[in-house]
Amino acid sequence: MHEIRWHGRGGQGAVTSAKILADAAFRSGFAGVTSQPSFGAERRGAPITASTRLADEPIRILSQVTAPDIIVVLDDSLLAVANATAGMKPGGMVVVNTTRGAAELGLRDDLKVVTSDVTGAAQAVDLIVGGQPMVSTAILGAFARATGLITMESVEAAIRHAFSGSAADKNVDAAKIAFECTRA
Amino acid sequence: MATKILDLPDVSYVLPGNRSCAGCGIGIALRQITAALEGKMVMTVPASCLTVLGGMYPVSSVNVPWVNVAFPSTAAAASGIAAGLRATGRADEMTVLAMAGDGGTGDIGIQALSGAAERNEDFLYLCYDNEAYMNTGTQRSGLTPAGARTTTTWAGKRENPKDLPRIMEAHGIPYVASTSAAFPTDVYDKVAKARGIKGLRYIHMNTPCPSGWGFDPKDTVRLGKLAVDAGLVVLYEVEDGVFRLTGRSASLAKTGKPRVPVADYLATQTRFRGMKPEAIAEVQAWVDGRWDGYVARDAGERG
Amino acid sequence: MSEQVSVMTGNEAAATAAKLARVQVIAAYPITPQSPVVEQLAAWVESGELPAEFVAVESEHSAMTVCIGASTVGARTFTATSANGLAYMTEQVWWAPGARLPIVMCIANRAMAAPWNVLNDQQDSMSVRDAGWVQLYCRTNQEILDTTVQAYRIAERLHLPVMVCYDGFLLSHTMMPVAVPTAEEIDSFLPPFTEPFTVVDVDDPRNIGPVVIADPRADETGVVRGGYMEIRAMHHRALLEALDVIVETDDEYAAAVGRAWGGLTWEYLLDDAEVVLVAAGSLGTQATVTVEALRAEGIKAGVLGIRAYRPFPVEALRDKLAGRKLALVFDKALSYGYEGPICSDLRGSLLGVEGAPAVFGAVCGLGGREVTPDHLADATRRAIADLEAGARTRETDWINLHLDGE
Amino acid sequence: MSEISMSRPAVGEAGRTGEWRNSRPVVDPSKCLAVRQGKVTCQICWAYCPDGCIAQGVGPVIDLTYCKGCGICAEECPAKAIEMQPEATHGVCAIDEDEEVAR
Repeated sequence: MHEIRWHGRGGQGAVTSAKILADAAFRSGFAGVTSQPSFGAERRGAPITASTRLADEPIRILSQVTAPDIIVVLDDSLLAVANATAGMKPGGMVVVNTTRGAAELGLRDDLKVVTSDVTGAAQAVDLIVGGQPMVSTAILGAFARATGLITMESVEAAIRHAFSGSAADKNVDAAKIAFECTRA
Repeated sequence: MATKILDLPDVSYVLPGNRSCAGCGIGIALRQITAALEGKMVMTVPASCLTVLGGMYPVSSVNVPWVNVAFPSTAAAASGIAAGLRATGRADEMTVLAMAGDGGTGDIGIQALSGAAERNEDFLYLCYDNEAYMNTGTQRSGLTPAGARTTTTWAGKRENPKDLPRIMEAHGIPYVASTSAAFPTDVYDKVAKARGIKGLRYIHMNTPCPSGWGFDPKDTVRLGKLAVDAGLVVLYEVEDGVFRLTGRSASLAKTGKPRVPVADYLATQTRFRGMKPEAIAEVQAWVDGRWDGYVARDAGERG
Repeated sequence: MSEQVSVMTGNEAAATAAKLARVQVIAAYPITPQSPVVEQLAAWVESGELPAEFVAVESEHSAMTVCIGASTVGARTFTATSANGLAYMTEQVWWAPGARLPIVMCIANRAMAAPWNVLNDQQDSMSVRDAGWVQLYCRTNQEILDTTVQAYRIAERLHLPVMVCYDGFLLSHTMMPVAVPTAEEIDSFLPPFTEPFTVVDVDDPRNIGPVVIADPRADETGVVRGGYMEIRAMHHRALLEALDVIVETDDEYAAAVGRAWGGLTWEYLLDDAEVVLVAAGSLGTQATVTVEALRAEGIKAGVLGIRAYRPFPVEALRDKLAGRKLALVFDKALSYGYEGPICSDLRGSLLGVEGAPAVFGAVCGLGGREVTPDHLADATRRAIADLEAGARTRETDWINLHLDGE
Repeated sequence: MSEISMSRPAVGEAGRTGEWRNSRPVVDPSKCLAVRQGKVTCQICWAYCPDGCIAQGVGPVIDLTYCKGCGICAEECPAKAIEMQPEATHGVCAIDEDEEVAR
C-alpha cells in the first residue's frame, strides 16, 4: 500500500488533487484507492492536509495518513509551516511545487525530493481562479512523473472526468507542463 | 455629519492573524462595528463565517465578549442575554449585538428574529449579507441574487432575493438601516446611531465575498462600491418609520448621476458568468424599479 | 411562618417552585398540558409578585435559547414544555448541557405526534435522555414542587441543566394538597446563583462556545486545552457526580424543609419482595396499590421507583435488586423497534451482577391509554407465570392493548 | 482541563497568516499622501484592511507576519503607493535546466 499525504492551503485545491489522484490511480490499475480530506473549517490560504491510499486490494483504513510513503506539497512554504515531512517513512518521496531546487529545500537526507514549478505551469496556461493559480490538477503531472505510480493517460482521463470543456483542456495542459518540468 | 475615514477611532478589537479568508468583507466591517460600540458589547453569533473568524478554542480573535449560539437562534439568544443582563442589573454595561449572515438571518433565523422584533427586544441585530451560505461552500440562500450560480443553483438562481430590511421595517421597530462593508464609515455611523436607540435595531450589510462570488480578493471594496453605484445595494436608514437615503446612495440620487449598468457589476464575478442578456435585463428592470421607489420615498418622507 | 398547605395542580406546584426559587428570566411558549405553568408565572410577573423578566417567545426553540442566553450571563432561568415542544427545541436541549448552563425545565410529559395526542406518556423526555441533562421524575404534586426547587441547587452546583418530569394531566392538571415552604426556608436552602462557568465581561472578554477541534490545542499562553472529546468527558463526569449531588441535595432539602424524596430511587414494600415492579413517575405511585393487592394474594411484591433516570442510578439499582426473582419494568415510552427505555437500561446495568433477577418489560399508557393498578397486577401475574414456565427473557408485554378491536 | 469551550483573545489565532500570502504589499513612501504631507492623513489603507494589519501613521506600517496579501490596500490606495509583489517568481520550468530529470 502506498500512503500519500497532501499538504496544501485552503483554496489551492489539495482536496481536489487527492480526489482526482484516486480516480487516476484506479484507472491506472489500483483496485483499492481512498482519498479523504482532513476535516475542518479551513479558509483560503490556511494550511490543510488530505490523505490518499493506493493498493492492489480494497483499503480498510480510514484514518488520516500519519506515516506517509509520499508527501505532495502544493506550496513549498508549507514544508516549514506545516512540518510537512513529519512522520515520513525513511526513504520516502517528497513531491513539491517550488521554483527552488531540491537541495535548497533543506529536507531530511533520506528523503527523495522531486520538484516542479507547478504554479508556473498553471500560470502558463492561464489557469487562474479568483486571482490564484490553480495547482491542484497540474501537480498530478509532477506526481505521475516522480512516482511512476500512475500514467499521464489516466491523469488526463481523471481530469476530463472532473472538468469539462475548456476548463478540462487547461487543466490537462497544466498537468502536462508540470510533468515536463519535474526534476529530482 | 457623516464620519470621515480620518475621524474613525484608531482602536482595534479584531485581532490580526484570524481565520477569515483573505479579503473578507466581514473583517473590514467588524473592525468598525466593534469600534462604534467601543467594545462595550456582547455578541451572539450563529454557525457562520463569523464563527470561523472568531477563532477555534482555546483562542479568540476578537477582543470583545462573544457568545456562540445555534444556527436558528441568534435573535432569541440576544433576547435571552438582554433579559439576563437586565435581570442581573448589568444592562447598562454593554450593548447586545446579534450578528449573523444572510442565511442565518433571512432563512433559518427569521422566525426568532421576527419574534424578537415584534417584542421589540433591546438589542442591535446586524445581518452581514454575503448572499449565500458561504461557510458551507456557497449554497443558495433566500438572499442570493437572481442569476448567481451557487452549488445548489448550478444554472443561476431564478428568483430575486427577499428584501429583508423591508420585512424588518414591517415589524415597526425603531431603526432599520442598509449599509455595505465597502463603506466602513457608513457602517460606523449606523452602528453608532443604533447604539443610542432603545429597542430592536436592525442593520443589513452587504458584504462582498471573494471566494463565494468569484473575484480577486483585492476587489472586495471596489465591488462593494460598484454594487452601490449600480443601485443593487442601496444605503439608507429608516428611523422611527422615516426613510432617508444616506452616503453614496444619497449623492447618487441627489446628483441624478446615471447608475452603473447592472451588467457591468455582474461581469466582475464568476458567479454571474453565463447569465443571458434577457436575465440581465430582468435584473436591471428590477433594480430600476426599486431604485425609483427608494428615491421617491426619500424625497417624500424627507419633507 | 410555617408551611401552608394548598390544594393545587402539578402545574401550579411547578410554577410555585419557580417563584420560590426566585427565577430571574422565564421563557414561555404554550403547549398542552404545560401551558398553565407559564400562565401562572406570567400573572405573578405582571402583578409584581415575582420580579423576573418574562419573555414570551415565538417558539420552544427560542424558549430554550432565551434560557441559554440569560443563563450565559448568570441569570437563574426557567422554562417548561411538553412533547412536540420539547422535540422542537431539541437542538437547544443539546446545547444547554454542552454549554454547561444550569437551566431548569419542567416537562409535563405527553405523547409524541403523529398522530396528535395531548395525553400522557413519557416518550417526550425519554427521547432526549442522551442529551446530557439531569432527568428527575416526580410521582406527586408535592414532589414536583420540592424537586423543582432542588433542581436549581443540583443544576447550579454541577453546572448542568435539570429536567423535572411529571405526568401530563395525571399530575399537571390534577388537584392535590401541596405544602408550600416559606420563602425563608427556600432562601436558606437555595443561595443565589453567583458562579457560572461562562464569563461575559467587557473588561475580560471571552469567546464562549467556539468551534473545538478534535484534538487538544494550546491556548495563547501555550497551555494545552482539551478538544471536543475532553470537554464531553468532563460533562459526563459531572453527570456521574450528580449521583451523589442529587442525594445530598435531597438530604439538605429535608434539613431545611422537612421532606425528602429518596434521592435517586424510592421504594415501597421492597424489603422482602421477590417480584419488583419498576416505574418512573405517577405510574410508580399506582404500582404501590398493585403490590398491596398482590401481597394479599400471597405474592411478595414491592415497588422500586426511578426518581433519577439520568444519571442512571446503576449502583443503587444493583443493590436493591440483587437477590430478587423478577424485576418487571413498566415503561410509558418505547424505543421503537426494541423495547422500553428503562427496561433496557435496567437489564444492562444488572448484567453479570450476582443474584440479578430476570428483567421483563411492559409498555403501557401510551397516549393516555388507561392503566390501572389492576392492569399492573394482571401484567405482574403474567410475568410471574412466564418466569415460572422457565422464561429468562421475554418479549415486551403491551398492557391494555386491543389490536383486534376487542 | 476546562469544563467548557471558552477562549481568551490573542493575536494570531490561525497562526502566522502572513504565510498564506501569494503576494505582498510593498509601499512606495514617495507616493503615499501621508508621507508626502508629513502628517496622519488619508489612512484609506488602514480603514480597508480586513485583518487590521495596517497601523495608522505617516505612511502605512504593514504587519507582514499576519497580512494575508489580499491586496485591498493596493487596490484602494488613491495614490497607487502600494504595489503587490509576488512572493515567488514562476515560469515554465523555471528551475535550473541542468538538474537531473526525475526518473
